[in-house]
Amino acid sequence: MDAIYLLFILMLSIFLGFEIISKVPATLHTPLMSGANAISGITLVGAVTSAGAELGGTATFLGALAVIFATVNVVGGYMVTDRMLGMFRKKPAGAAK
Amino acid sequence: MDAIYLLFILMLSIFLGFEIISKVPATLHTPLMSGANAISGITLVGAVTSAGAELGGTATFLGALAVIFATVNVVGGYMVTDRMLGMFRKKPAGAAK
Amino acid sequence: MINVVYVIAAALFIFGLKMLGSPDSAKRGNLLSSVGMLIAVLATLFDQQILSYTWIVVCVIIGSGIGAYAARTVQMTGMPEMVALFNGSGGIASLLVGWAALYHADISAFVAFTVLLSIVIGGVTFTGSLIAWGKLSEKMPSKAIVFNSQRLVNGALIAAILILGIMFCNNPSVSSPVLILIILLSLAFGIMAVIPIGGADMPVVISLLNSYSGLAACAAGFAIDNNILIVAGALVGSAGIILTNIMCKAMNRSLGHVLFSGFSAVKQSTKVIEGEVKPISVDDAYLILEAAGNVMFVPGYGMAVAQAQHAVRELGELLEKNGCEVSYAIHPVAGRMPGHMNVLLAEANVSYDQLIEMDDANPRMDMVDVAIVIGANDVVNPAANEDDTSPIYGMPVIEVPRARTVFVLKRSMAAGFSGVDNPLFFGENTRMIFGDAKATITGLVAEFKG
Amino acid sequence: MINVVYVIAAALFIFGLKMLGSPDSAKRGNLLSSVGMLIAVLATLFDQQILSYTWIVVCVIIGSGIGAYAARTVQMTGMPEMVALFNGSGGIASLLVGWAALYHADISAFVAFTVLLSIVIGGVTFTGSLIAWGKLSEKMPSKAIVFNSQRLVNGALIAAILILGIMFCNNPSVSSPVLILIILLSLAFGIMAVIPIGGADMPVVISLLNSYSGLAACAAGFAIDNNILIVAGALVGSAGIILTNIMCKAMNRSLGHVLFSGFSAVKQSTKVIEGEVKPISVDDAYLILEAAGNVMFVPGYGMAVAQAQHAVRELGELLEKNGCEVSYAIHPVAGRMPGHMNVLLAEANVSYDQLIEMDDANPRMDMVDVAIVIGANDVVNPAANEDDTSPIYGMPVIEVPRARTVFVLKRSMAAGFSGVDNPLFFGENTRMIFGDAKATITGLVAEFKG
Amino acid sequence: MLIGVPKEKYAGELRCPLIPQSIKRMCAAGAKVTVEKGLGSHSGYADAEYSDAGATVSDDHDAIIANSDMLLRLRKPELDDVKNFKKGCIHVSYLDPFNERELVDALAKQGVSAISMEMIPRTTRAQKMDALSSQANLAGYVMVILAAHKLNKILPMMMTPAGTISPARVFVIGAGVAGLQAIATAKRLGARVEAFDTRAVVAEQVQSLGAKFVEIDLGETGQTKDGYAMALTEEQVALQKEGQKKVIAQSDIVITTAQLFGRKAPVIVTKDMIEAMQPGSVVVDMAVGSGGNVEGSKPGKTVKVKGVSIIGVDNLPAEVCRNASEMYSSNLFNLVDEFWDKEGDDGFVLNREDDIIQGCLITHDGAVVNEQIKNHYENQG
Amino acid sequence: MLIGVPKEKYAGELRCPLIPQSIKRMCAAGAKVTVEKGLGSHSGYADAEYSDAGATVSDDHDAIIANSDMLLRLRKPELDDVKNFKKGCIHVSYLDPFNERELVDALAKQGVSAISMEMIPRTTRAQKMDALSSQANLAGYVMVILAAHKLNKILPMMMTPAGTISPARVFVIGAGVAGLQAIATAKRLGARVEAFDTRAVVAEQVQSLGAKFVEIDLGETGQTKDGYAMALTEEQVALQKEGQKKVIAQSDIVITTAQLFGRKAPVIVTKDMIEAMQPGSVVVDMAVGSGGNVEGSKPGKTVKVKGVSIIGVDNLPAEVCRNASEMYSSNLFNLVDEFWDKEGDDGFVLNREDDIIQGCLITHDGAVVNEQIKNHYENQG
Ligand SMILES: NC(=O)c1ccc[n+]([C@@H]2O[C@H](COP(=O)([O-])OP(=O)(O)OC[C@H]3O[C@@H](n4cnc5c(N)ncnc54)[C@H](OP(=O)(O)O)[C@@H]3O)[C@@H](O)[C@H]2O)c1
Ligand SMILES: NC(=O)c1ccc[n+]([C@@H]2O[C@H](COP(=O)([O-])OP(=O)(O)OC[C@H]3O[C@@H](n4cnc5c(N)ncnc54)[C@H](OP(=O)(O)O)[C@@H]3O)[C@@H](O)[C@H]2O)c1
Ligand SMILES: NC(=O)c1ccc[n+]([C@@H]2O[C@H](COP(=O)([O-])OP(=O)(O)OC[C@H]3O[C@@H](n4cnc5c(N)ncnc54)[C@H](O)[C@@H]3O)[C@@H](O)[C@H]2O)c1
Ligand SMILES: NC(=O)c1ccc[n+]([C@@H]2O[C@H](COP(=O)([O-])OP(=O)(O)OC[C@H]3O[C@@H](n4cnc5c(N)ncnc54)[C@H](O)[C@@H]3O)[C@@H](O)[C@H]2O)c1
Repeated sequence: MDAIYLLFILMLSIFLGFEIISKVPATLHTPLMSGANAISGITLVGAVTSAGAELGGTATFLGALAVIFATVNVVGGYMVTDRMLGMFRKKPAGAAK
Repeated sequence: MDAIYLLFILMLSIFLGFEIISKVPATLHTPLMSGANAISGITLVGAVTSAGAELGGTATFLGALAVIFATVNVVGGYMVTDRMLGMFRKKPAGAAK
Repeated sequence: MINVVYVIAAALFIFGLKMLGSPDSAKRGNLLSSVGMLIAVLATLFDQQILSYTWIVVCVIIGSGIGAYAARTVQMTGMPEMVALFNGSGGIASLLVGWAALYHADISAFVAFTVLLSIVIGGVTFTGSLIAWGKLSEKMPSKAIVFNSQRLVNGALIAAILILGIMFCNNPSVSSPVLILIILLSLAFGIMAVIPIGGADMPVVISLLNSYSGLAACAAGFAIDNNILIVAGALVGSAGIILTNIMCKAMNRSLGHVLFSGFSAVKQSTKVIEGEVKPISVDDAYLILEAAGNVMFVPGYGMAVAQAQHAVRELGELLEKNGCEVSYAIHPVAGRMPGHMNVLLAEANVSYDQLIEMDDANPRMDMVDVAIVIGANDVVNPAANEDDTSPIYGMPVIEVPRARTVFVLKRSMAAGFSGVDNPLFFGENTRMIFGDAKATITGLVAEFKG
Repeated sequence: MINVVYVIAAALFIFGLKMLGSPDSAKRGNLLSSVGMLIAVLATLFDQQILSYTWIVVCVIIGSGIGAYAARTVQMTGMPEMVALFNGSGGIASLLVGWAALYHADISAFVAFTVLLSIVIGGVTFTGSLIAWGKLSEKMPSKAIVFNSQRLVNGALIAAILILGIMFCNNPSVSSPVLILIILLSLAFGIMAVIPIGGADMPVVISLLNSYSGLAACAAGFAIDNNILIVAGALVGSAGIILTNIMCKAMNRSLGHVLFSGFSAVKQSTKVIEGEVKPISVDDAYLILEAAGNVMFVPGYGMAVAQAQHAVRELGELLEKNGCEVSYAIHPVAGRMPGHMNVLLAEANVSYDQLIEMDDANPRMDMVDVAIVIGANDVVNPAANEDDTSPIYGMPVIEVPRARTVFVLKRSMAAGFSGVDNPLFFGENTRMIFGDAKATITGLVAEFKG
Repeated sequence: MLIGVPKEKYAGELRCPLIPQSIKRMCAAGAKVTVEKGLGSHSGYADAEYSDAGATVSDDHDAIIANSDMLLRLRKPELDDVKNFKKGCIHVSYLDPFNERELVDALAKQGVSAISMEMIPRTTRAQKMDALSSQANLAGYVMVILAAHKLNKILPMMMTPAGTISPARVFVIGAGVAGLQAIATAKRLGARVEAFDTRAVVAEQVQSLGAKFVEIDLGETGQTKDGYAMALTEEQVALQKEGQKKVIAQSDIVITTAQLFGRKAPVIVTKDMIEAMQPGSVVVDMAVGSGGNVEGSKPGKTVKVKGVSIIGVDNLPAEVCRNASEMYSSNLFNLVDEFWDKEGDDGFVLNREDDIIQGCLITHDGAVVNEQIKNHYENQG
Repeated sequence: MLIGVPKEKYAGELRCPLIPQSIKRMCAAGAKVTVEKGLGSHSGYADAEYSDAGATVSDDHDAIIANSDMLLRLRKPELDDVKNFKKGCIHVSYLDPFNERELVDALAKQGVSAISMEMIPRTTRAQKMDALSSQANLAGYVMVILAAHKLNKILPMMMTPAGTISPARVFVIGAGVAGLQAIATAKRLGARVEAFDTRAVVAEQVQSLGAKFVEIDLGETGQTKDGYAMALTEEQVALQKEGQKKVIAQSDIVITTAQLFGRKAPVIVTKDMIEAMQPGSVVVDMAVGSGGNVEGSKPGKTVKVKGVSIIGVDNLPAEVCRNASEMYSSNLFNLVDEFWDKEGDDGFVLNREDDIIQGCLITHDGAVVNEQIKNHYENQG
């Protein structure tokens, strides 16, 4: 039964994903990509769970590794995106002249 | 736990609902409305379940009634929409001149 | 298994709705969603532990019969009220489903709550739709029915429903009279909510109720935890709201006003005081133009200043493509030199045949849906006819106020060349679109193309 | 409780992504989604039955440290490769999570399957991203690395992964060597998939891998059934695909080509045969123009026939607003009478300063990103320079082929006045936009405004 | 009410005050109209058309002016006709009252109610009777055509196989009604147009026609309530000359429309400026009639200075007499119609309260009644 | 190589064959250029400019024609100059070879290689030397200006306080280079423009300028490979007349540009059509030089028929001599430059293979070499 709910959620999320990204100005391609990438770092949550749930050495170790990588992705991703957008801020002013 | 899944589903569906309807030409307002209305006839499924699941006279009776009304909504809704769109078919040709 | 079918059905509904939104895919969209419905229902019939088919089959047949007959026989003009009826039956259905759900063995407070939701919303939708139908089909006076204690009554109704609702949730039971009371109250509320709305607004109301019935279905879904009901219901619910909003704008009313008309109606009916400026956004203006069948441009000096002539011509062409009649009414003194408008419009390739002189324009005015005043002021100033103290009194002007809607494109409330204030800006059917005329028109063009 | 937080987080992600799509809301969007992430993580930390914090905290700190440092220090030019790296770490994380999930007590075939998915996709993403990073940062030759047996190897890899996968699902166990094998193979495949793609395409590849990593997370979500992972993963996955598609078009490459470059690369590298006409849709053309910094219009008789001058001027203005440099190159014999183009462009109010003669246009050509040939033919016919048998040989022409991309707007492949065929239409960097020039331009204008 | 329309005697006046269409409408309103033979011949209106329209065509000039209760015409009456006017008759025409004191006094003496078309106030309401505007407008168009015809270049830009012809430069000084129309016409022909006017408000109007307004800071300048320009101070004139010299030097066509109603037109383009222009260039002086904006311009002549032609046509609207007559005619008709007694049959009623009449009525009951004019005469002493 | 440029003697010819800029470029290419005194005076080019450009200015006409290896000029040489030409010299100018047999024979006899500018082929490549086009183009513009100047109406539409002036109607017959430019110019001025041409292909070109093409079905009509029109059959001419009569009657301006290269121009607008027009209307006949498209048109004159003016200026480009000279000059330069020996210093090389030379070279080595012309003469017998 759970699987079904998950399926529903999956289906709806995919549709949403398609719907929300429509026309994106070229200047935003990279930031958007990296922003999305940061979100995909959500595995962090999974990692934390596995790392936390004492399943014996290896598992915990794997989880711990996962946590590191995931965090890099999340933190790095958001910060880099922010920087990009920050510098992009000024540009339109220049562009619009 | 179920409730949570349902909540997710609800949230996503609402978002989707908002996303998919954007700009609609005036000529389509009524058809779209009635098309959506037909979909809302989905209660039919619910009605069938209640009517089917022998919960004793009243319940079944209520269910049965529900089935009738819901079917009216569904069948009528879809057919009327189709008719509207049918006649609308020609119009643009005329309009476009 | 069945749930997989539901997932598919849901997907079909989503596609269906999306396609319904654009002319060339609409028909297919409707088909698609109907297929979704079909498989969903069939799956339910076969899979669920249905014990007695007989009833269901009979009911389905009856229902289909009625629905089909109604859909067939209604003539085009009657469609909207027909939709209202269908919508109503949807609402009552949800109400009944919710009610029936109570007969299940165990009822948590949560379930009870959702049941109540489906009952209340369903009930409101039902009676509301009936009234709407009545008004549209002139079975009852289509004008807004208003009485003073209205807001009181409505307030009371809501309060009562809330209190009873809480009571019920605390000890939910099928037999409790509270339930019956709630049902009756919601039905009553449905009536009260719609009667104060004028027939003109009915389409909006129906669309809104339609969105309600979606929510009702959604609530019912929670009650009998059935996810297809939730998905489909929620979809219709939210999509309905958006659609309602769009429709409101196309008829330029505010959604809020329609939503709470029941309460504000009395106030509203007297709200139309002279001297109130009504600005409007480009998007909203688009929705009105999109629905217009006859548009008259009235250019003035402002069009020249904004150098908007090219954009104007383009908007004109788009309107014509949209099946709308377009003309340009030129006032002899528009601009700052004789023939000022001619120079500009000729440069923009507006064909001479579309230009009409003031004397021909005024008689046509009553057929005009939207008169777009582009940076003109003195030449459309009603004071010239009405107020004999005005320095321009006696100058014939283009009588735009007689058009159904008037858009005035200018940057501020400033006066024109002659420095005379212009009552037109405060007119009942006048909408101001502030900002540079070219920017505004280009915006509208974009809306039409995008 | 925690799940409610997840719901909220999901909502935040959705808003975040949507806002990231438009310049003025992007920064807030990014913030929003980061907040979503934060609360999601915190909730997990506190709510889940976490037994040992120590590790986690340490790891989080390390990770944040690295991430923050990298993000800070990288200079603007290095951003894309940095994103590639982050993306890679995301991928490997999913792989590990999936792997770890196997240590749970019971593993159904379904779970095993989802675990595999997360491992394979995660692995591919990881190595793929590394290669991409290598190519972008010139740590390795950025040109496409191609060898003949490539398609074979790739085929083999996929087959192997499939077979092993099935084997594993039948009796899933942490210890089985099959697992290790699969992991290695996926990593290998990641490499194979990316090396044959040239550095120019890397941004697209990264965006694609990014969408993969989303799917990996989604799969992992199924593995440890955690719905926030599923929602977020699926969102990123689908959004990523769309974005990739958009980017492809902006660089006018086909997504299919990038997706399967691994297989078709060899063929592709020799595919650039002369004599192939490449039509392109208006939407795609828009994406290219939108990214262009210097556009040159080359009008001809066709613009006159289509009466497209007004639309052209408007497109020009929009491009300039978009921060792009716009010029109009006028060939002396363009049109059917001397000064034909001048008459039209003057009428459309194109300022004289933007008009440049052929002799000034040609030297600039190398700086031009897109040359838009509007219904011109003879005057841009390279044959006039190259082929001395051509009747127009010796006539100086506007050398559009030297622009980065050339759009040719005409209705057919028909020849121009002089009846000479035009090799330009088959040029490597030429894209034909068939149809009436006015319609096409108006379409582009719409894209820019809508 | 008897309306008489004598033929214009003035040499080279091709316009006619009334065209058949207007006469038809007047007759419909109940007027009896007599027109002099050959009234519209120059503008292509045959006597037959007039009689068809309901007018009596007579060749007896004296009878017409002697018997009519109202005389409608274009140019000012001949002085020796005045004594034959019927006492108390209403006479509508250009009068140039500021400079024609003798004539005005005669009219007053004769007890004629003389309305001067120049004096119609420049209010929005009165525009339909404003002959100055309607004629100035046509003059604006004509000036450009004359210049284009005279110039040994073409106006538009052309990129041709035989090289590129750059657009001609046109500089319009004074952007009133005529100036604006000149700008518009030159723009239409594809010239690069620049313009200048002492009234800063006009800058926007110039740009609204797609032309460039030459910014010359003259400090404080003003305009009268009727939109007329005020005279400039010494140093302002100097400043303006300085600022314009450069522009004029590089212009192929210079058009001046700077008039100061009732007063002598200011000299704006001086000899040295003209000599700085390319040989073959053209200057058109609209104000040539009232003294001229251009040094050395001669009414009715085209003089050449160092290869530059200075066109001084003093009756520009007559160049397009057909339309000019139409315009003036409907100005007249609108005036008559505005004050025509619609109910009763008193015909044209001189409503002394009305601000239009107050503005344009010069003499009445044997006296000069117009304030402006009276002051002007008194100042002359 | 010695290039000589004698002054144009023809009365009323204001254009000059070469302007200083072109001469400068020729000299740069290594040519020695001698120009006759006062060459460009009419178009505003002083002798000084020529000498600055590198030319020797001489007032000895005979010396120039006697010594130059190449003579560049506008109009055909005077017959009695020919005998003084240096043997084997190259002479470039208009020649009108179809009608100037005597002159051509003389040139041949003298052993001159005569190039006729009219005979430059109408190929895309040759357009930069195509003087017919470059001059016809200007003529098209001039015709409209002349007409607008003559007309007693304005061209554009104007909705004014004094009523609406409807746009003038312009009908252009013959939409070649000149016709199209005329259409464009009239459109610019805001007129309602209609056009007709026997070559159906032109319809699209007319519409491409926003004008209306009058459909008259003449059945089969053709055009030569160079884009010239073929002569019409009797009944075709009749059909056309019929079809045009209506349009002409309601037009304010009629412009005819129908020439048939080398042959007498067809009479298209007949007396009866003109009489059907409104008095005051204007007809411009571009073909007046080669017989005239309009019945009763006279070269260099403006005749009035029933109030309709028929303008017959036979040298239209000269009206804008400045630009006309520029255009013709660069046509000449492009011709010379195309065949100039860039490597060695043989100067202008007569490449008999080249299709352009083949088209425009009339006489060479003492004989008439041009096929078309030869055939023409033989047919004359
Ligand atoms: N036709 C003639 O020969 C002539 C000659 C002289 C005077 N006049 C007088 O001029 C007047 C003509 O009437 P009209 O209605 O054409 O002009 P108007 O009464 O002067 O009104 C023009 C309006 O355009 C608006 N505007 C200016 N720039 C704009 C821009 N960029 N975008 C949008 N709106 C803009 C202004 O309002 P905002 O400032 O709020 O934007 C102004 O209220 C009459 O009074 C007439 O008597 C006519
Ligand atoms: N300038 C002059 O004085 C003059 C005079 C006479 C001849 N010519 C000759 O004309 C030629 C001018 O060259 P050009 O490049 O300007 O024109 P061109 O070579 O004739 O090419 C025009 C092109 O425009 C396309 N077209 C036509 N209508 C269109 C529409 N509605 N929308 C989009 N495309 C359309 C046509 O292709 P499709 O049919 O496929 O759409 C055609 O290939 C030269 O050969 C020149 O020698 C010039
Ligand atoms: N209210 C109305 O409806 C109405 C009607 C007609 C005219 N007007 C306005 O009246 C104004 C004057 O009209 P007009 O054309 O009869 O004016 P005008 O003929 O008296 O003068 C022509 C122009 O020359 C300018 N000028 C004067 N001295 C100058 C100098 N030294 N240098 C440069 N320019 C100089 C004036 O400012 C004016 O713009 C116009 O702006 C017109 O818009 C208003
Ligand atoms: N290939 C090139 O680059 C090039 C260069 C110059 C001109 N051309 C073409 O050559 C063609 C002729 O040019 P032109 O202006 O020298 O032609 P032209 O001067 O010989 O004739 C002018 C026009 O009159 C038309 N005409 C002839 N008899 C007519 C009649 N009885 N009724 C109505 N119209 C009649 C002709 O069709 C032609 O269009 C043009 O179409 C032009 O486009 C081509």
